[in-house]
Amino acid sequence: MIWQFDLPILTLIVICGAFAILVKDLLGSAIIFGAYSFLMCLLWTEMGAVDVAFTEAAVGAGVSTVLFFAAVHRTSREVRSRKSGRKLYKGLGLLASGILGGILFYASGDFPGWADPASPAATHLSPHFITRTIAETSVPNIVTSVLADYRGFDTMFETAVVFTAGLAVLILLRIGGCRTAGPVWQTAAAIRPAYGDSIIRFVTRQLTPFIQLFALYVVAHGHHSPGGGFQGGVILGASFILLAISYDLNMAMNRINEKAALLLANSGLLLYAGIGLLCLLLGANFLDYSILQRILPGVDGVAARSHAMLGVEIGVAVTVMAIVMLIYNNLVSNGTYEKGL
Amino acid sequence: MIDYLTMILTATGLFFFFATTIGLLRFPDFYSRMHAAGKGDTLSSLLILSGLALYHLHDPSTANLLVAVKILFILVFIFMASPTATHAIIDAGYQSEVKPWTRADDGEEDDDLAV
Amino acid sequence: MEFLLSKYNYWLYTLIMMIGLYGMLAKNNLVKKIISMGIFQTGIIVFYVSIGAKSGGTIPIIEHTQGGTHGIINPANYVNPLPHVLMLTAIVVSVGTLGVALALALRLYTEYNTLHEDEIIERINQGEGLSDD
Amino acid sequence: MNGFFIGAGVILCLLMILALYRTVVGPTIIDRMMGATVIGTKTTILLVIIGTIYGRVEMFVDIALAYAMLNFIVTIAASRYFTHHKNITGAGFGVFGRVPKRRAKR
Repeated sequence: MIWQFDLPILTLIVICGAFAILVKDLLGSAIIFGAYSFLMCLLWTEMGAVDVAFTEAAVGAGVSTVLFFAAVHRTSREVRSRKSGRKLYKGLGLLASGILGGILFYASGDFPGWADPASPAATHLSPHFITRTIAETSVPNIVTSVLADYRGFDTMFETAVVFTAGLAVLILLRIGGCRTAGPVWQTAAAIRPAYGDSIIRFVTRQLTPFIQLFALYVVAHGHHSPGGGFQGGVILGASFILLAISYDLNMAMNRINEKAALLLANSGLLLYAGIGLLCLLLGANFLDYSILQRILPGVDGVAARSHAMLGVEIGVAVTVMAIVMLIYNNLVSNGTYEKGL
Repeated sequence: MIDYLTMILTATGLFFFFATTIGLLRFPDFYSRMHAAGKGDTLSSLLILSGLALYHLHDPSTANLLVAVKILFILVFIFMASPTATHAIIDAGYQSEVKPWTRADDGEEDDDLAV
Repeated sequence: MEFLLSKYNYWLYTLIMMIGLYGMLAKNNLVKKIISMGIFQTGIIVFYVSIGAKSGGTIPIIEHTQGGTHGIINPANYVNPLPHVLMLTAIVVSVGTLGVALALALRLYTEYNTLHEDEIIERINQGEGLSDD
Repeated sequence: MNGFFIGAGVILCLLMILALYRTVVGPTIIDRMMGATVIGTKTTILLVIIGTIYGRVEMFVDIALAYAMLNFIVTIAASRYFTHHKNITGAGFGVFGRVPKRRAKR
């Protein structure tokens, strides 16, 4: 960690957080929240948490902000305060956050000093992973090896949670959607038919292949540098979102439509679980990759773990990409897939 | 030698960042503010990133060369993306039918940015 | 002074969490509440990540140079990777929860034509919306 | 040389505080967007500088590149919003959403 950067960035973050709540305009709120995520990513990089920072850069700063824009596009920007009981809610909020803050301020006296190398968290379990990762899995990035191998079971259900979230969005907006009933959300005149900005289209067209190539690199190179399935998947999804934004929704939906996206989401999760089941079939525990040396030619147990991790990361990437696209497409069109942002 | 070159490039870039920020704070309407932000940002990013790329050519090994090339990728990306983003924002303002600021707006009527 | 320097960051994280909790409880607008939830979430995440920080430690990727790959690895040289893994998955789940939360808000907007909590409750009490779906 | 980079980084952080003023105060929503874009560019640079200070810049360049890409996507998305809705001042609701009157200078 670099202590010189710590205080200015934290101050910026607190200001951003406070104003994201105070500003009386949802779009402004979303933009300030995006800046908040940018700064958060910077803070984590400075603390040495590169993988977390990468994920935040992709998820928090990139996709979340676009999702907020999509939701605000379909609803309204206006923020009104309560008609009655305003003081009560404010008082209750202040009271609850004051109690939380008081307890945590009081407890912070017992926390280990910041960045203390002898703190309990740094002395018991983590040295095991730091020293054994290379010998056991031959993957230099400890975060990737813990994520995809030592805690592989957990990551599988993490992917399942993302998948479930995609399904929930689909059920809420598309299947149970109320395209016929309910008030009209927007007058048709407010939407311009086609927005032909050739500069943005041209640049997007030139840049999209490189963004996708970079995403594939992030997925494949996650063993040796920050990155991996989640980050690469989100960037891949974001590249399709970019297409959908700069052209229209149909452009992206023609590339990967709803059926294909759902198939991809399923197959990614199945690839992950399938690698685990393969280990089970070969006679080892679920997701115990080293047994895969029997079917991978010319590979010993250590390298088999490394290769299996790559397969798992690809599964994660495919699922995350499809789900991010599905969520965006449904939010921006309110489940109709007719017009995008 | 390369160290000094890096220092000069970075310092110039920081100066332009400073100028960008001053422009962002002081200019009267958002067209001129975006003018400062778009141009200054791109230029100072180019300067600082090329300085850093040079710094990594310090001892030219393959790994360092790769790092310098990757930094150049960022540079090229910013060089393409930043003007496009500037154009998009300005276009958004233009489509929202915001009138540009003129000297007359600074008089007693002071209704610049009136939509 | 020593105490202040080693603890100030915890206080700032607590401040972030307090901002988030206040927003979740006191704000009227649903999207504002979702943003507050994100702020609360990142407050907790940054607390966890800061537990993993080590002064004098580098990023948790084993270096190829200095014989790191085959030589003896000193754990004190690397930042604690375990909080990073936990929080990485938390961030990824957060995009899922964000999507579902926004979809719910959108659905409520379609039903009641407002994003504000008190108006939605008012309209539910009047018996509007969600009639025959 | 590390001292120089740390100094440059701290200066960038301070400049970010100034740009944050434009982001939180406005007056129009496009000013906020502009401030966020400027903060994003500065952050990209700062990531590379932090990598240089850590001495392992090859790990940080990927993050900076991804960052630049997503910053671009967010900016395009926000600007596309206005081609549909056309209301950059937020129609005068709220304390921080209104257009302030400018004082006469001369």
